[in-house]
Amino acid sequence: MTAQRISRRDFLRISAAGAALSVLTGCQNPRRWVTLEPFVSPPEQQLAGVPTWYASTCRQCPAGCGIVARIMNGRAVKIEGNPAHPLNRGKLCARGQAGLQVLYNPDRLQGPVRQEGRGSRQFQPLSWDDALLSLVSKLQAAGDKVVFWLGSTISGHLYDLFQRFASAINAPDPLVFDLYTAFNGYPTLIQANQGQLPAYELGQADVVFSFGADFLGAWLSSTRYGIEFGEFRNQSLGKRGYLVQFEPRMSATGAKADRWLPLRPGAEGLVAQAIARLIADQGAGPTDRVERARALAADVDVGSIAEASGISAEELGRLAQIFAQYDRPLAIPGVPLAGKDQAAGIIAAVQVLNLIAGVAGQPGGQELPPAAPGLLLKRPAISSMERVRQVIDQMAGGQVGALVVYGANPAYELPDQAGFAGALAKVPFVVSSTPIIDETAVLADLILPDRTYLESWGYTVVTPGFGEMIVSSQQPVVGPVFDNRSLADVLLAVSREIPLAAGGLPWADEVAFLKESLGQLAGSEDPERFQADFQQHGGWWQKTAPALEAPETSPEKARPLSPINFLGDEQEYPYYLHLFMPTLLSDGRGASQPWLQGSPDTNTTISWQTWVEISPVTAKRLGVKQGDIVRVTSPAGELEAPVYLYPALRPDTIAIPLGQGHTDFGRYAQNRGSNPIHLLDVEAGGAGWVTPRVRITPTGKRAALATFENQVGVTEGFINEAFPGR
Amino acid sequence: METTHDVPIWRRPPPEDTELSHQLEHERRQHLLLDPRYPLDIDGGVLKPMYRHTWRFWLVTALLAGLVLLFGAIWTTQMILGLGITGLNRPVMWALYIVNFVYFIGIGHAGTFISAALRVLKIEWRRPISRAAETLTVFALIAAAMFPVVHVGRAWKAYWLLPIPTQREIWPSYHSPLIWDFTAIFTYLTCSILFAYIGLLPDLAMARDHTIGWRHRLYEVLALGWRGTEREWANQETALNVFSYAIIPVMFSVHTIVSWDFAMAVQPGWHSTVFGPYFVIGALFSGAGAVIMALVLIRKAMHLEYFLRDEHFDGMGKFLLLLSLTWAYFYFNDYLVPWYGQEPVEKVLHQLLATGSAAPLWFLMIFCNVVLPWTTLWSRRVRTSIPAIFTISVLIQVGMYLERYIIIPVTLGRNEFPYSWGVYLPNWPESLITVGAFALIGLLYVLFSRIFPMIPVWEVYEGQVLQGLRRIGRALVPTKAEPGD
Amino acid sequence: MAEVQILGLFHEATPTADTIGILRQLGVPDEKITVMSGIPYRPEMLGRPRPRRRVALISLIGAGLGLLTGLFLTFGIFLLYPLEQGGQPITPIPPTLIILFETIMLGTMWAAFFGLLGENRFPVFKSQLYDPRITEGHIGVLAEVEAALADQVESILKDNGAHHLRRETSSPRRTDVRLTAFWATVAGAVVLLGAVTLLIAYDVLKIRFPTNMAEQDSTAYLQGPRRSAPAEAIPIQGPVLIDGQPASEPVPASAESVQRGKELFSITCAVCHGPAGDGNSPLSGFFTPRPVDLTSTPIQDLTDSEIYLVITQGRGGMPNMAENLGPAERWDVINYVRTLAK
Amino acid sequence: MPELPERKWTMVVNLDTCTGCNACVVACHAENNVPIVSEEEVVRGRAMHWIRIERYWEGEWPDVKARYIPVMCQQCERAPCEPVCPVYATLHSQRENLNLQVYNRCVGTRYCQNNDPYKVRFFNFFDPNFEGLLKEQLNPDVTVRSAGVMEKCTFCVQRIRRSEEQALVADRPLRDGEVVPACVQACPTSALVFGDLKDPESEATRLVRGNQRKFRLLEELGAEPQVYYLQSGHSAVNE
Repeated sequence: MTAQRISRRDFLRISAAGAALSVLTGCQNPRRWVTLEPFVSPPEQQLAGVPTWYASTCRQCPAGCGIVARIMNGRAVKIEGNPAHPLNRGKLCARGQAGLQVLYNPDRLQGPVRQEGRGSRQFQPLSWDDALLSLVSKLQAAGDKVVFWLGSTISGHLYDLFQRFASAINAPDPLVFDLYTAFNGYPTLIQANQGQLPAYELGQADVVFSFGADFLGAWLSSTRYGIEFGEFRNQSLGKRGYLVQFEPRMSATGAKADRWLPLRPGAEGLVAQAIARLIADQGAGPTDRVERARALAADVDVGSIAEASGISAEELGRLAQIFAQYDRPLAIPGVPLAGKDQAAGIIAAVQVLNLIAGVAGQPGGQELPPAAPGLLLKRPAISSMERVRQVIDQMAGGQVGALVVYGANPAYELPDQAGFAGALAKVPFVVSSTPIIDETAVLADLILPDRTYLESWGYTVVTPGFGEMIVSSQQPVVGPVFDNRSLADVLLAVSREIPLAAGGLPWADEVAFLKESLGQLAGSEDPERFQADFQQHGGWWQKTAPALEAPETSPEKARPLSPINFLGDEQEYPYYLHLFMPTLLSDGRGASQPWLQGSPDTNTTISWQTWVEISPVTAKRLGVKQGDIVRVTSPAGELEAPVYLYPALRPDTIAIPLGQGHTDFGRYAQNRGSNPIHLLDVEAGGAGWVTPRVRITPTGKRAALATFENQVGVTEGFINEAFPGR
Repeated sequence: METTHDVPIWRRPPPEDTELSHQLEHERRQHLLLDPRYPLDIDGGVLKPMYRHTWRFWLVTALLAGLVLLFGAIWTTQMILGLGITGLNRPVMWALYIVNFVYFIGIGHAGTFISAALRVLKIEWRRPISRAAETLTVFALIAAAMFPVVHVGRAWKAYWLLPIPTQREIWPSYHSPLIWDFTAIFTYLTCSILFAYIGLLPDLAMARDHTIGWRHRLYEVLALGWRGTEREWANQETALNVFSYAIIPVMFSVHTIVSWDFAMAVQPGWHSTVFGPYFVIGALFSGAGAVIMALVLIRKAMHLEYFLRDEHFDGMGKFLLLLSLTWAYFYFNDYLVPWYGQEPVEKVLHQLLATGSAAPLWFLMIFCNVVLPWTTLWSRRVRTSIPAIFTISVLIQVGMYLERYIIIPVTLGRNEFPYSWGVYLPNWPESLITVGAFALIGLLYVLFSRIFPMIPVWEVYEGQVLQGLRRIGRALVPTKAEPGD
Repeated sequence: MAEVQILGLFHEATPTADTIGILRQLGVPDEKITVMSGIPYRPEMLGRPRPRRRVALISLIGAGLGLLTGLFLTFGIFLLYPLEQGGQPITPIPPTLIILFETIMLGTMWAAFFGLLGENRFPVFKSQLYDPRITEGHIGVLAEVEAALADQVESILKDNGAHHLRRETSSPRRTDVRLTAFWATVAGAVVLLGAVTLLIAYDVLKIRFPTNMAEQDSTAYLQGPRRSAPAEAIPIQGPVLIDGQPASEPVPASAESVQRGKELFSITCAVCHGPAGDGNSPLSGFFTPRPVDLTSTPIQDLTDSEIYLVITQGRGGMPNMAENLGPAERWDVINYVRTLAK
Repeated sequence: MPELPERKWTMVVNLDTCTGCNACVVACHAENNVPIVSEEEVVRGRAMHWIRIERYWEGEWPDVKARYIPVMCQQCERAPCEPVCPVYATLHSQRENLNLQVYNRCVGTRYCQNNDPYKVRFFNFFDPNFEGLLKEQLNPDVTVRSAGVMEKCTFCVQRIRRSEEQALVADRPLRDGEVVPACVQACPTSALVFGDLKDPESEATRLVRGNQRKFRLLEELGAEPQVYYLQSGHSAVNE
């Protein structure tokens, strides 16, 4: 046998094979592994090397789950939940796991680029030095008229830096707005809960009334709510929680509910008030609850609410009985409420139920997080829609000299009607820091691609922490894939050049700043040691006595809610529009990641597309079939998309998922589906979205729905079945 | 002085009984074996068309060769890009390629059956058609054997199914019906070729004796030095008998095993014990039709009207009718039992065929395979009308092809989980490959017919020597000498 | 004494039979007479003895050979690769029967064919006394007689209606060049086909396709550039060592550590350095230079840190094992290697 | 070398808590290098997901219910897909009681898919396309399957192997819960439980043993699938 050189790869293969063999049999001739391919046993039984794991924090949504990344040969090959992390306890949702495709997205920018002419998509690469020079000069020119538009998934230290920078140059506080938080109603929830996001601890609840909260979908912390739901169903001594879901379209949560009640859109608050009223009137449950109910329930007419909501009065009575009887009931206000024009009132109506039940502010009920530990640790403060309107108005009025966008994509996330694009044209200088060119970056002058979160430093103060104080650590799990600079370093470098800012941001680099910020958590511990442990284990947390302060209750009775205003005339626009955030793509930031694009939506099994959900009853009336392309028109805009017949949807409602319709954002997202956000209207000066009514017009065209489930039996005819799009 | 018995058959005078001469004429017109001619004329009648290369021949050859080349090109593309260029999808992993496989294997059954079974049963009219039938068998089997290779995902690795030593150090698994298939088809194909070749030897000698040039040299080699000695004839007869008796069970086994490819699966609509005989009969049915088509075509193209007469089409027509009846019997068996069982998926399948989207295919199949043969083939006029029998044979091919199509892709589209149902419609690559496979059989047939005698001359001679007319009462009756064995 | 072959052609069977009778009376033995015809006449028709028929017997032998082949293919493979499939027994009988049936039939028929060739001494390429008219329906009688009888035989044939007569003096046997060429061609083709099949089967002739999924994206990086670990980041396993520096916290050589080291050694190191660590492994012949003998004095004289560096960074032909052994595990291995000292 | 004990790896799927969140699906894609197919290919019925959540609608409006059933390879003890493979590409591992798929032996006859009542085998109609940097995410423990090869869920056999080797090195028995396939690892509601049925103390055994809610898919076919499902339970609430 001639001697030959064996490459490292061969070596690893042989040694892996050898290992497997010695484990399996111990008596195979390893010669075959040199000259032969391994055919006799599966290569999956031979492992190449041992992985290194790094703990960090997920940035795919604002929840702040702990992750561990599996690194082999310097490559991140898998993200899993950090088992030690108290928020997600080793679990991780689909979006979190797809973070690898943020890191290894083939469309990532490899360095800073300048765009000649906004919207031209002609990007000229330039050096970091040139880019920073240009940034400094433009920021100096803008003076204090700089607006920082940030996303909610920004690291605490970066938000801190932005805030310091803004205050140093006398610019307004950074704006934190993205669709994920806005659509999920964070501002309203925070407002209704003393400035904190509440945690609904279902894990020990007997009965949960969810008013449209798709907590198993993409609402707040879906991983944690998944864990909670698992506990809710498998409680000790064989107890199994009972879930009632009120929503016009069956979400994943609705599918898991024991009772799914398809009420009319906008009637959630009314139903909550009716239940409170019925507890008071029927005297169901313990006396203290009845007393509280009598004190708090609004004077509403249950009969008319039954009519308005589509839920019969008997049904409401039964529900009131159930809610009042059991030990630990819980009411959760959800997405569709938070965006409505009377969001605060509706959330208060739901909150009344928790007050009646006596679970508000209680562990195992609706819990508020303790205040963030320390002074320097920051959590991005979600801005209200009002603030967004103000900034857009300022931009349109030429009062903004420079706009820095980071972690948000307002050009995609705001309805056309909000006028963001028009206002942006009035801003002399726009910088985006997106790693992949998105809709906002296309309207920017300069793009300084940040490192992705798996290559960067940071921390997150997790709120709500579900009864624990958690600071989750973020560290690079791989070396930077491209020569991209971290935005914090860019900010520090820029501040050194701007006299006003230089004093406020004295740190040499991001890591130094981070260490200083975290230093106060160390307490008596050696700061270096603390820092190492913080990074190694994925953060710092401690069980605290939860904040027991119950939310304020108004002594006087809650006021009856007036009906929701819908945009559009009932005759002209006969259907309610129900937008929802799909579990995978969420607010559209998932669209650049093929794992999220290509995995089927659970209820429709559609991937890669936007679809319009129509009840089969309505479809029959309209004469449309599965796959027919319809035009959905609202007073604010219109879109065309294929129909999916969705049996669990009110006949008077049309449902459309968010997430697609990107004009940019990489090859996987681009020119795919439509963005239904443009059907909405932003209420001038108000708190949120105005929900429109829509009308449906068949276009006569058909499209092939990319369902994973087969569609035989839905379409008819042999050709149709084989080629649903023709 | 020559006695009557000394006169060669081709010079034997008509019976002196003039009153029966019209009867004699009639019988001669009817039966090839009663119509002896001068052997050189017969030899010439077989050999001459082989030289005839009209523009039509070249056109057909070029067209077929073009389609075969297209086959190759598409197959190459498919190997490079992947099977995704076809219309296959997840539940329907087997489709047109396997349909072709089953169909062509089926075609490959009739040749041997006619040749071997009719030989064993001593049915005399088979003599001139056996060669054309055997040839069809061989070429259909070659086309069929190709399809599993075209079908697999990594065709360049198809040799892994062979029991040969490779670097993988692992041999095929005989648990798999596909390996049974491979073994059976290998046996059937090689033995069919050998069977046809043994029967061809005397005719190759005949051709050797009547040709010059390259053909002569070719036949010289292929005839292996055949002189027609007693020993050669005796050994050939034994060998032919061994083959005839052995190849019939092999033939039955081949299509039974092909049916087991399906019946062994848990797929509803496939898991049936009647599939073996049902497939065998279906194979014979489509094969007999294909043989009729081949006979019509070579008769026309090569002017073999002397050899191929009404009696042959009449006989084949009766055979076809019999097979249609049997096929219907088995099909009914295969339909009734699941229908009675009301098993949910089977019910779905029946609904799909009877009233669903596959109904057009199903009713066309029933028409072609049952209604058409039953209403027409009882009539001798239809059976002996060349255009009529040809049309019926073509439609039976359509019907049997549809039957396989329904069994494979249509049935595969339904299973226990409606979530994973699916519908298959052929895409152009596999459709063209299918056309190419038909063209391949055609091309091989055309080329073969120009190189090898398509009529087994020695068998015809033998039949003419052994057959005669005997007067019984007032009629002349064909009789056959049955020398002791 | 030279023999003469005389061939006469007849039109019909009866005169042929008569002639053969006369020849027999003349003293020409049956085996010296050969009858050739375009169709199979029965021996009785021509008054000839029945020829010996052994083809059927040969077929039977073929059937036996087929049975043996079938048994090898089925039970042989089943027992060679006792891999379980679908809960079936390792040697399932019913599928075996199918294969046995086919191989028996295959053997029968192939043997019948080759029996036919052998019994007829086929192929024959040398010139034989023959007349092409035989395939036109004439019957040829070939008599092999001594030269003295030749004329007499010829006249008998003529008198009985033989219309064509040919006469040839038997020549001594010569080697038949064409026959040799034929068999050489056949053998060559078989050998070539077999060789090409085996060359492809053993991947000596590689078909350029993504053949075995061995060269592929998921492991290709093992040859590609090694990406650097993120600076200052700390893995869950604890802080890693900085390249080039000895470890600060070696694992003490406890019995547990040595035991762990032994296991790790057998998984990671023994492939090359041999189970005993003496550099003798089945693979060592593949390497230039051969893997070193870890029990030797020069190796055992190295300091722990030096060995640690070799494991971490590799040296010469040895790749770095940082991907295979964690920091603590390297110390376990070093502790084990120390126990190997002679 | 110590002999490894025989195992009976089992997945228990609690349908009561499966929320259809797709975390398992993406985890599986990441762990096993399962390619994502394009929209056109999805339309043509070639989507590839080793684990899928089948959603069945029940009832008519307004009493509609949706049921989620995660379906992955059921690792049958008498798998119908195995014996039909002519090249031993799919076979049974006696020791682990797994239905193995050896990709580099597969020639792509696709017979196993026909004979698979659960339709959980996926065929590579084209070569998988990991564009640009996406190649870096590939798990080196798992072969990337080329065009023409059948693939399916393996219960993450590479993770089983890794845990076994770790336990072997540490010279201790494998602990319950130490081996977790990627889907089980990810599942937020812990609807998926993985374990060894031969271990009487394992979580899986505890869930399966005597559980009135347990059932297996198409049990009547006799394939003895090794994935147990637990039906939805009922709350003690008076409706």
